[in-house]
Amino acid sequence: MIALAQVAPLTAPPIDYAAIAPLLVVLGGACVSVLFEAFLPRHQRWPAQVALSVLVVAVAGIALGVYAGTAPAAGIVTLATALSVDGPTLFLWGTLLVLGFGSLLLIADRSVEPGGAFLASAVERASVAAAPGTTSGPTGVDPEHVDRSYGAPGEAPTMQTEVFPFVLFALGGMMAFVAANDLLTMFVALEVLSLPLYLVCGLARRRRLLSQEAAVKYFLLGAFASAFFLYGLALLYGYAGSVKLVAIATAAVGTPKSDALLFGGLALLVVGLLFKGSVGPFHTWTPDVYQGAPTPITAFMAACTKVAAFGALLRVLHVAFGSTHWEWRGVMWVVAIASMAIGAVLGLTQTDLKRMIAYSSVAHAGFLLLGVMAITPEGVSSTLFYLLAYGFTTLAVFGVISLVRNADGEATHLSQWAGLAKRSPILAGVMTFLLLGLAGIPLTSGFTAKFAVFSAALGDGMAPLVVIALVFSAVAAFFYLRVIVLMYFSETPEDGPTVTVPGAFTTVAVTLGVVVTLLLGVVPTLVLGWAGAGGLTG
Amino acid sequence: MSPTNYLLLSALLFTVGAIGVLVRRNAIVVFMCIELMLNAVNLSLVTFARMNGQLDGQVMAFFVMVVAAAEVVVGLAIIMSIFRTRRSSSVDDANLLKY
Amino acid sequence: MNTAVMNTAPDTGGNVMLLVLLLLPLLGALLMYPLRTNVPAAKAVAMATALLEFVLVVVTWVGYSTDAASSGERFQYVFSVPWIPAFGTHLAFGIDGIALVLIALTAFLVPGLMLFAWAEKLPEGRTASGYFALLLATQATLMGVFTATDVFLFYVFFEAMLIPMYFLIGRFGGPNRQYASVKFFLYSLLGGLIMLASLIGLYVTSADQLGAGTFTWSDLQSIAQSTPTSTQIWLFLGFFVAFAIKAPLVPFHTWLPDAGAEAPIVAAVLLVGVLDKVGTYGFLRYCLPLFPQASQILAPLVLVLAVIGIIYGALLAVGQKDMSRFVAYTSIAHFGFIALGTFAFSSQAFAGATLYMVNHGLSTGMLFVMVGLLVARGGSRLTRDYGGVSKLAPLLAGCLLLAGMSSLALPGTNSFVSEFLVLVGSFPREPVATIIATVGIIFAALYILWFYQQTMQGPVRGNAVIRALEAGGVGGPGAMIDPAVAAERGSGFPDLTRREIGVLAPLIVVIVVLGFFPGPVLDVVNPSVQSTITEVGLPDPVPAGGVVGGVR
Amino acid sequence: MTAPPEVLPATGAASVAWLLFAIPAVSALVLFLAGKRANAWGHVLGVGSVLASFLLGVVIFVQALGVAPDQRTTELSLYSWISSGTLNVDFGLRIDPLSLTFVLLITGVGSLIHIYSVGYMAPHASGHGADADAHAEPSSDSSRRRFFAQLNLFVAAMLVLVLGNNFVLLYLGWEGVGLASYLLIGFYQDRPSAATAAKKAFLMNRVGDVGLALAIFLIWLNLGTLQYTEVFARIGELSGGTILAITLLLLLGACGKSGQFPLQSWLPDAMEGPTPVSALIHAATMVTAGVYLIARTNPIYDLTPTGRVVVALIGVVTLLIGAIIGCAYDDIKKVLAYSTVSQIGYMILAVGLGPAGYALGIFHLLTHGFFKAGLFLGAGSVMHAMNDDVNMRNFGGLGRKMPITFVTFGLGYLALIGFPFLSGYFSKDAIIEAAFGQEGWQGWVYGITATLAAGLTAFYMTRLMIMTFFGEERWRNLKAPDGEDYHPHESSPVMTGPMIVLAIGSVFAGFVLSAVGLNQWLAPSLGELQESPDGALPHALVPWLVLACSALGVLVAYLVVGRRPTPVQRPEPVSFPVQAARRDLYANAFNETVIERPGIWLTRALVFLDNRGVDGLVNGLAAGLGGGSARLRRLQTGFVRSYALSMLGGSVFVVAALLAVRFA
Repeated sequence: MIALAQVAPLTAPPIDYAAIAPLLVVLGGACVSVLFEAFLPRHQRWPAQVALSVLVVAVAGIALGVYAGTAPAAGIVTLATALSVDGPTLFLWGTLLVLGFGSLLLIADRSVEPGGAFLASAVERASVAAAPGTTSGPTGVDPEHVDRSYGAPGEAPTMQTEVFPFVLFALGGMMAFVAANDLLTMFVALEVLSLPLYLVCGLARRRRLLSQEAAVKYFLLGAFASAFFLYGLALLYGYAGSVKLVAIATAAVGTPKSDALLFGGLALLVVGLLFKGSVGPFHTWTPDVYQGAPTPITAFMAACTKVAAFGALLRVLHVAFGSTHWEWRGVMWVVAIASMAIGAVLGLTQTDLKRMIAYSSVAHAGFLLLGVMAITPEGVSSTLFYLLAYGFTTLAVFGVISLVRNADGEATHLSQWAGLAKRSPILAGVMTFLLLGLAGIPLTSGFTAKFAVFSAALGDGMAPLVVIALVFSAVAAFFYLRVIVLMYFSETPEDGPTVTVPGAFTTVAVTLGVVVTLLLGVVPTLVLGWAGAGGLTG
Repeated sequence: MSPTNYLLLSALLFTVGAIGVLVRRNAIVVFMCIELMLNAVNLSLVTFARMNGQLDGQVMAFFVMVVAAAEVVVGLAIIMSIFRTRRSSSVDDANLLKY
Repeated sequence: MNTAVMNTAPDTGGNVMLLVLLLLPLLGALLMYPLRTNVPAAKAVAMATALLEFVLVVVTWVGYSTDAASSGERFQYVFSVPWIPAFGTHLAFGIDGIALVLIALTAFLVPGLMLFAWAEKLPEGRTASGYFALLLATQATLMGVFTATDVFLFYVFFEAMLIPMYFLIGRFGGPNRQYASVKFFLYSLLGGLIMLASLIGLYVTSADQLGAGTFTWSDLQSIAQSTPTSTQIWLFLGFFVAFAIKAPLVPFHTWLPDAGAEAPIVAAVLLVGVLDKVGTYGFLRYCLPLFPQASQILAPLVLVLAVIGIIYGALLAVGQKDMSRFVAYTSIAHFGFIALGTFAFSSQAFAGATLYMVNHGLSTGMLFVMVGLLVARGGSRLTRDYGGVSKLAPLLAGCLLLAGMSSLALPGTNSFVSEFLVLVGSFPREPVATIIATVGIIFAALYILWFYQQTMQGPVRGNAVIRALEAGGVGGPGAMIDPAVAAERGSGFPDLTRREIGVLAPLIVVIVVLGFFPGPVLDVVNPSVQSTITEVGLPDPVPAGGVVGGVR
Repeated sequence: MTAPPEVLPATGAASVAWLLFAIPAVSALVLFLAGKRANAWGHVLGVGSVLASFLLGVVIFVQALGVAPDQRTTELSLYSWISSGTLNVDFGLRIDPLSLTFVLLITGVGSLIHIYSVGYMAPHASGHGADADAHAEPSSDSSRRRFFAQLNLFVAAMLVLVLGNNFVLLYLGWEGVGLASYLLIGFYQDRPSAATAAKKAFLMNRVGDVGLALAIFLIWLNLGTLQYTEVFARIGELSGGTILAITLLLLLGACGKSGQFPLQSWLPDAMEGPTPVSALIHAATMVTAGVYLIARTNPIYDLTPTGRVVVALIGVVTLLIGAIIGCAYDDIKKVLAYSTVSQIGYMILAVGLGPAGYALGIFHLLTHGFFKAGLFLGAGSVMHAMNDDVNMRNFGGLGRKMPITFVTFGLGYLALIGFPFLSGYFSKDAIIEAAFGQEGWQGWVYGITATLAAGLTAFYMTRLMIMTFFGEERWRNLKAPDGEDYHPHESSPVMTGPMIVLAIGSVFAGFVLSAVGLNQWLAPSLGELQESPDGALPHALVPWLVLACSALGVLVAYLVVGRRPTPVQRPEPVSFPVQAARRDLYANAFNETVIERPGIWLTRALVFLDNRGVDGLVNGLAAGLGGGSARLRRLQTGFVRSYALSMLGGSVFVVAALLAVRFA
């Protein structure tokens, strides 16, 4: 690239637009939706934004499908080798788009929470929220929010529509993140995906303080982590003289430079990524943010952020550090075990459902690492599959959680779920199925995914780690079981929460999650095929 | 003067920033410490560019500045909002979410 | 002989009978949902399903050719289609004699259990339709687990089995049901997950040896002999833990008394009578043929556990205060016998162990039912709340005695044949273990007779009985009850009703008939046992009429 | 021993020999299932079935007499019972002189006792209850039906035991009679003592069964077959050690079933059962199964002198124990029970003598079957008259009240103590002769003990006679246990009839059987009876010695009991020997302290271990995880800076570790 830069400094690098079309569509759509925010009258924004974002995701999906049909199996590198559009990238893009679509539906739903889960403006409720004792308690519901009619002018201001451009930008960032072929692109993408997320975390209509606190924590820690990432980038640049993953890989094989730079850089880089993937011990933000953020956003983060983070981690470790994996694998073992242990053990005693799922996601991050660590085609494909499966299940779980409400919003405390099966057998059944999926019981996607990942790990000589992982998944099963016990075997409390009849959007999203969880458990062949379609190219 | 010293300096600055994040309570200051870490990285990027005899590192530094600027915008917005609701910018006051 | 070659199923389907056997109960279970409000209809449908299933199993039995089996055809009714090519798994079903008798046992028990549960008083807020749906679902998973010839598929059912049983215990069980159900689920799940590790290991090994990884039982069996022993041992241990927990062997047994005691009687029968057999069945079908060397090396370990279980379970049974726990502990002793037979590597012991699985299902099933009948009358599970029942309900007492005699393997009952085969077959290879086990039959007599004396013999006594009688307006504390008088005054402690007799009669008939004519079952089992012997690669210790040891 | 005769397929009547046990079995089944409907005719069916199989037995017997001795051993294979791999157990019968002899004994005596029971178990017979049922559940028709069902079951099982042509079938009958005996001992279900006695009997039998089972395993392991013919044909191939082991294990089985030392203590307790049961099962037939077992497996015992010595010693010890304890009891049935123990001791001693004794053992078994059954029925008749009281101290002078019982009982008594030319005289003396016939110390030990026991027998039986039938009528001024007055009276003909028949048997059986040559008849099964040489003592002397000994016993009894009035209260305290005898020579005390109590403690300990230890470990693990989790989650303080710290810590670790891995 250096050479190229010197020879023809003025020729723009060739761009394979077909390949990066999905990315462009999403980012472009994000800009358009910003313009909507700016110029549309309020009462039109909500329908317009929803329509736009759905359209954008759909179009991106179509573009992806069209390209995937004709894509070279080996994958290509385009945009001056900044992006690598190969099998895994396409798969991850697809995953992100579908999961993003689901999340958008949850976000867009205004029937569950009158007027939607997002507040007109952070300022508006400040006084209310600041009143003592209202921190986690009810923050006043204005009468005008009670009526559920769509798009009525009187109601328009109550729905905050700037969440849509944010989500679209984040989505675009994620897509760029998993495709990034050099560390700089990756860093920029990282910020592009993170910054909007920081913001949307703080937009909850209910429990303002929790929401804002989540935003602040996420932001500070996120920035902290990206600083590490960046320093790692710098060190690697110093080591390899380039931030291209391939260049690093080649440099790692033969360079006089001290390996201190290489491994120091790797370590810091990985830390940044592990943070995003909420891998213990870099998970500390996860429970708080998951609990504080508006549930649809939590769903979006839990599903998509994990996909993005592990997609990038996969690329970095396999493309840039595949040759040196004997040096770093030991450390990653420790990290994986730590993550599984933290997630499984701490999850046992959680009393808030969202926090519990957060810890479950920490444990799952540990399982995912097994696949990432396996420097084999199976390692890649199994990780990809796992991400897809986990994403859908967890998305649906949060969708269900958002339906169980009482006077002051969602009833996420475990005790409030007691005897739910009696009042809403369907919902309890769905939740049970999803939890069993998270626990990895056969005939759910969770099992297929675990199986794929663990067999990849075992195939790459990590048998002990697999056994440990299985033991921890048994431990983790306990807290999923706790919820089931509560829903089915316990008696209902008097002032139990009510189960809201979900609107079309939420219904679709949850159904999507459940169906995929089931299908991937029973007939995963097709998806497994996609996941194994092509290797990573740098 | 050998560029290695710049590297050491940047490492030092990075550490200072990290420590600052840990010890300071005011959200703004904490955030500034993070900025300090980013700029420490910039320093080392430039130094490496020098050592490798390339421009890439310096280009990257610009990238980083832009990103940092964006981060400032977002960050300040968030901190402002929480300051408004709580009338306090101490990060330790925001600990409703725990355990 | 290489069974793999001749048995690897065609990937083009095949005989759908087993598929029907698997899906029919599932369908019935699903039908319960629309019928959840109309309980009588739900019961009727469930019963019809169970009976139809039984008929189909009978048809299957009739169609099963022992000649083909003895001529080396490992599985019959073979059905196989690729499932997840990426993992080399198939939806592969097939039965040998061992599986056949076990699915027959399942299909035989379920209708009777439904009849038992027909008028059962359920916890408030629970509907019988849900109850029967779970029963059918359990039956379906059991059918699957016994007929699967793909190890992955087997594992899937092995885990799926837990869920309906978990709900049966948790929703319809006794006061302590939550603890029991969760303990049962987690314990089994842990075992299952450890087995999963071995499963994956098996897959990787097969990939190394066959090029492409597979889960087809026959293929895995064909490479068993060539798998390095060290690998075999690790894989074996994984499977072993799962099966030892499921069986259960001491010291992995503590979940069983809780589950068995808290579960509703029908669930307890299915749990102890059939579901636990998956463990011993797993030893016989998976551990031995797939890891022959490892099995032989680690046999001593299992035998020690087995023998301990025989004595330990028996002594603990004597020490129990709760009738259901008592039955559970007797089962632990019996599982010791089965494990002993399974790891004694002789055709008699194998056949005995297999037969033992069936017979234990029958006799323990009947014991549990009897306990259920007592509890239904007295409302208490404690042994000391009953006494002298034989004066009030002689029929009930008689049936209990018969169940007990079958449980202590009295000659003339079904269990004797299996216990005799196990012991006589184990003696040549494992004399010491066999001698201890044989001493165990004294303890068996001890706990059964102790239990019978406590509850049935002596003067009418026990809080539960007295309470029931006073409720029925007869007698007072310790009153001598004249059965005739009690009857005409409408005793609160009635003898067996017609429905209950209907539940017990088939069991009794089978128990006695199998005691004198075990031939039909043995004929079905023997060929498959022979193949297992071949797969393990050990010759029978005692050749026909041949003088083996102690020759002058 | 002579070469075993070749085995022919059963023909003629023998080809339906399976009916012998099928008939009573079916009858039992009917009685069990028919329920109350059968109350009216249940006992008729019960008696009829046994009679039927007795007649069939006679027919087969006659048919067997018709053919040459070496043609009399026939087999009848019904179907393959248990078959797996190389093991194949037929449900096959062996009809030979030995089994036929037993068939006749079982069905013959069985029929008599069935008939007797019709009267004995009759509901509300003669004013007050016919038996203990009186103050338990009223002796109802259904209880009598139950009784006959169980009695038929016993007969069927016993016939299977003696007819089976292989060890497994023997085992089937072996435990089958065990079950029947369990049911019948515990027949009076609401008597806790009965239930306990039944349980004790079954358990001690099981101990013996373990021996039998292990013997079977050993035989199969070494010979690969379990059929008598094949086993006996090839037993010679085995090493002495193996054979000895087999014989000792078989002996253990015999001891359990026949109440021999050290497993004798269940038999006296078994008297809790109705008296007919004691007569049939615990005197005439079942308890002699041990003798049958040893006689049946004589080809094995022939090969091991050591094994035979053990057998003989067991016999000797037991017959002495039985005789001694018999002297101390006041319970009429217990005395008879211990007398049974001691008499079976004689039989075991006999079969322990090998070829010189097998036939004698069977001989004594038959005569004993007659007179002991007769004695028990007599005792039952007495109890029947005395409100089911068994304490002889409350009796006295009953001879005048119930002449028939007195006479029949008396004849049985004379037969038992070996009064010249009554049946006991022939059979017992023969055994003692053979015992003295052994060379060396054996001859002396066996002979002298046997003679001594004969004297003791005379003593305790005379004591029994005197206390029951002679002397003052102590019952006149006493109340029965059930608080009523005693009204001694003769029993009904249906009861006295069988007693008379048995009395006749006890008088003539010995003479007849020896005259017609039982030994030759049994030869095909037991080999020719070898006339024992004049070992320790010349045969001429033995009868006189025994006679003198018995006479002495009678005399002493007369002096001790007859001459002075019997105190109604049992004299206490008494000298140590009497005390010991009253306490069964401390056998039960031994069992209790050495087996029962430790067992209970062990059980309790194990239950504790299982709940606290094994299960505690599981729950503890769970609790530990939960507790750890509860503590660890406190680390999630909610302070963003502590989060940052943990992140920094993690990063430092990763960096350090990576560098360490690389550079260390």
